[in-house]
Amino acid sequence: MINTPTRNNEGFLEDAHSWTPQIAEQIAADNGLELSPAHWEIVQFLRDFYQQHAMSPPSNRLFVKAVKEALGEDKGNSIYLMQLFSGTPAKSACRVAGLPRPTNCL
Amino acid sequence: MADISLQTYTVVITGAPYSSQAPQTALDFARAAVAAGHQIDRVFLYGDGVHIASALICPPSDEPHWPRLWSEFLAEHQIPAVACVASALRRGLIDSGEQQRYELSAHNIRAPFEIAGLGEWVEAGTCSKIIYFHSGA
Amino acid sequence: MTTLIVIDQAPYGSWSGREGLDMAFSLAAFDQSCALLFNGAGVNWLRTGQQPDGLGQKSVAQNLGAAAIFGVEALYADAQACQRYGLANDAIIAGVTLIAPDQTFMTGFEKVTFAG
Amino acid sequence: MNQSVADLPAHIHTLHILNKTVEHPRAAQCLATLATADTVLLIENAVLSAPEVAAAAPCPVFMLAADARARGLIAKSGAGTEATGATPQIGYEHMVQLSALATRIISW
Repeated sequence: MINTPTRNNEGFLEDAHSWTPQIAEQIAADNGLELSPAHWEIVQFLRDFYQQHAMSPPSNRLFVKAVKEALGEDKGNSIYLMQLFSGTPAKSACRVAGLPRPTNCL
Repeated sequence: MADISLQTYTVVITGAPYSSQAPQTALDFARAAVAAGHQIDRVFLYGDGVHIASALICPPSDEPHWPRLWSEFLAEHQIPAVACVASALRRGLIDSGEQQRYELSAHNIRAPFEIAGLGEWVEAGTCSKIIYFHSGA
Repeated sequence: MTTLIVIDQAPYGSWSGREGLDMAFSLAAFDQSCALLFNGAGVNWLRTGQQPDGLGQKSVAQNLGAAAIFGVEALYADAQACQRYGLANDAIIAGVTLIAPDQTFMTGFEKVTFAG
Repeated sequence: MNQSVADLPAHIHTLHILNKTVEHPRAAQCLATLATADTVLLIENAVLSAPEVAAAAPCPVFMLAADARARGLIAKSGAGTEATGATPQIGYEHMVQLSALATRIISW
């Protein structure tokens, strides 16, 4: 059992910089998710996106668009992403990737 | 004589009450539009304009109460009004849903205003004529 | 039906440009055609080498880098304003088209909008 | 003193709603984009710049009477003053008409 850094009431890390792969696994486990290579590909994509653009994709639609742009149409579609990250994929995936909650202003 | 067809407007206000004239100009425009038979399908508050939806604004009693005047106008004509959630949260304008989500001590949105996303603005752009009222500063 | 969102405020000192960028992202999210124009002091959004961490703010240039990914169709900048603010071509982030924001340019857009 | 509908343009390509004086950078941006088929409506602080805007604009210019009156630009008799120039003063009902006539509205 590792000590996870502070998370808010929706399970998002308070500080994106405190993220590690181990913490990702624990956040995923808390949400009943076991991370496969397919999950990790999306998580790594989000980490890179955050590194480059200093934000989470602001909405689910834009998350899907960004994945499509980076990994192609097979993965950049909402069905594929919903299979990996249930509920609202942008929210669930950002949570595991240690990114801020998407502003979801859409 | 110019031929004027009936319009559907969305009024977007980005200027705050008591720091810009935008809420007053917008309300006078909206009243005149309704009086002329045009329709206002919604009012969208963005940026500093979200302060119009605050239930906690208390101007001196001899000054116009813009949030109340707007509320009364909206209720009278049953016009939906939305404050952008991203603008609202950053400026401390909160409804009960966001109060719960962020575990805050209170909410302060004035009826009939609601909090929603920019999707409302995007949709407005596809089905009505948008007119913006900005701060003059 | 392209919407032109105009950013004419310099970054960091005020927020209205960021709110303009949010508007562009929202249009893109719903597959509505949109472009951004950086006008006046707004061209300072486009300077390379911004390091705003000391201000507790995020780099607007980094944020702006997501525009193309999300489907914002073009980034335009007022060439004269770039000159006024010492923005030579090699000091401007990639993907920006320099134009004169005159009547001819503006007529090409069905909607022209400021965030505030 | 208010204009009747007959005095409004029959067609407007872009209605430019300007609420800032000419010293504001955005007023200059506005002036740079005006075309003959456009109309300018000066509201709020922009009424203070009526003569300058009217001189520079290649198209009709109107000003909101309430804003001009508030700022002391209209004599008690209702006549325009030196500060308003010949710019016609209109009411909010005419602002609505202008916006209805316009294909596109830009608020500066």
